[in-house]
Amino acid sequence: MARVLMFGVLQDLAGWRTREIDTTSLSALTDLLMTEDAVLGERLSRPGVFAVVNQTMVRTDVILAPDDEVAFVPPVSGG
Amino acid sequence: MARVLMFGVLQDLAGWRTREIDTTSLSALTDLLMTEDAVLGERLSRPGVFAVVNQTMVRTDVILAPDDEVAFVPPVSGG
Amino acid sequence: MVRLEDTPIDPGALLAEFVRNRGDAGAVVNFTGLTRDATSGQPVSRLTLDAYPGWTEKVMAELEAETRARFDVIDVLAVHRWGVVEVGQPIVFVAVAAVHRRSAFEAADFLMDQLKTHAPFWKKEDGPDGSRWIEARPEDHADAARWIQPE
Amino acid sequence: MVRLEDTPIDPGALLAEFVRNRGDAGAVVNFTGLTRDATSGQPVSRLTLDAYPGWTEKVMAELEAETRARFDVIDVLAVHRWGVVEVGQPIVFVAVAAVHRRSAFEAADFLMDQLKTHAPFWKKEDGPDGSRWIEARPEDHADAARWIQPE
Repeated sequence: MARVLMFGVLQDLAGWRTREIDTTSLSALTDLLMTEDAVLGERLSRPGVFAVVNQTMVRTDVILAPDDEVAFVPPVSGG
Repeated sequence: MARVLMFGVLQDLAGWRTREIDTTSLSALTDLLMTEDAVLGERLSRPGVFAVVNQTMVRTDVILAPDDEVAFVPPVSGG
Repeated sequence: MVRLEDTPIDPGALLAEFVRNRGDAGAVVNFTGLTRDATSGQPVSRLTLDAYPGWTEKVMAELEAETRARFDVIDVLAVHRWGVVEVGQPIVFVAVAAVHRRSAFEAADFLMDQLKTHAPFWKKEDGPDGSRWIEARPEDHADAARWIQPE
Repeated sequence: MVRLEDTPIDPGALLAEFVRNRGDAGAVVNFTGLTRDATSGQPVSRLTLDAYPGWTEKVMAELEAETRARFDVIDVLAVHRWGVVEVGQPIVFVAVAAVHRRSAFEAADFLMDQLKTHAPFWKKEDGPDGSRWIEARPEDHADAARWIQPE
């Protein structure tokens, strides 16, 4: 079970911030989320939306172990 | 009697900050100060040393009326 | 040092502490960002800043380290709010101490540009027409691009 | 606003007051100048700043007005000490409020360069070898020259 987090507009679209999801890879997780929710899925596939696995931004697929933390983050707007 | 003020290093060289001096023009005042004190006089003639008459910097000779205030100021070093 | 705060931040107290006993530094430059009552002409009643505690501080610390590496500075502090921030309240406080003021100005300017475009914060504005999520402005990206050095 | 102070200035209190109720401004940039314990490798035990009360404020106000005319800013404050200033103590505090941070940074930077090269202050440093009067450094004049616009 990976711990999945949504931030900013993604949390509003998903309707949740944190879920435990049974998955084996980032691509499998993303496919599952897109199938579940097309609106969220479209947003996740936009440029500037990234996955952060165990607090490191990733740009390729990665294997997910149980207890891994996967966050989906939209473009930032600090300060 | 003009009120004459010295600032910064000029005050240290002159040994005074304020004096009342009987004079009719800035050039006459400067000549008097140079005659009185050659070391101060040399410093007053250096580039970057200016006269401020009634709180306005002057670069030419001016007539001085009684109650005029004349300050001699060296190059600044603020903040 | 970087700090992520979920309660109001006090720029006066932060600056007072930062300038204390700084016989080594001649120059302290501070930037304080405040919630504005309008963006692009739209009224804003309050702001909500989302953050990712843990990762947000990690990225802020990387940006601080890059600032220290690029500029000749003595100390750097970056404090960022998250949560609900009322209009007129501080969102971010950055301070840089240096021997000379040019380095202090440049380092504070650089760090703010980096925070605006890279620090993990997500901003939602509440106004009369509801809420909307904001992204960094084109000007923010242009500001940040000023610092890109040729390879 | 400009102020000439003959008693210690408190940057924290000045910033707290300056940022209060600023729903109109998104950005406040502050510069605080402090007495350093050394200049060009020479130890400094304390500093004496001479000023010409009346004329000094008049010139400071002219420099403030020039800053407001050149940059898109909401508010400007410049507070300058004179008299004896111990090492590590503040000499000058400048704050600028603006809608966007670029204007605030540039205006504060500009005003400091002008104060350093044009404000009527004369600085004497006391050290182990006695006292010496200081003039603006060549770097200060170079910094100020950055702002000269072609006619």
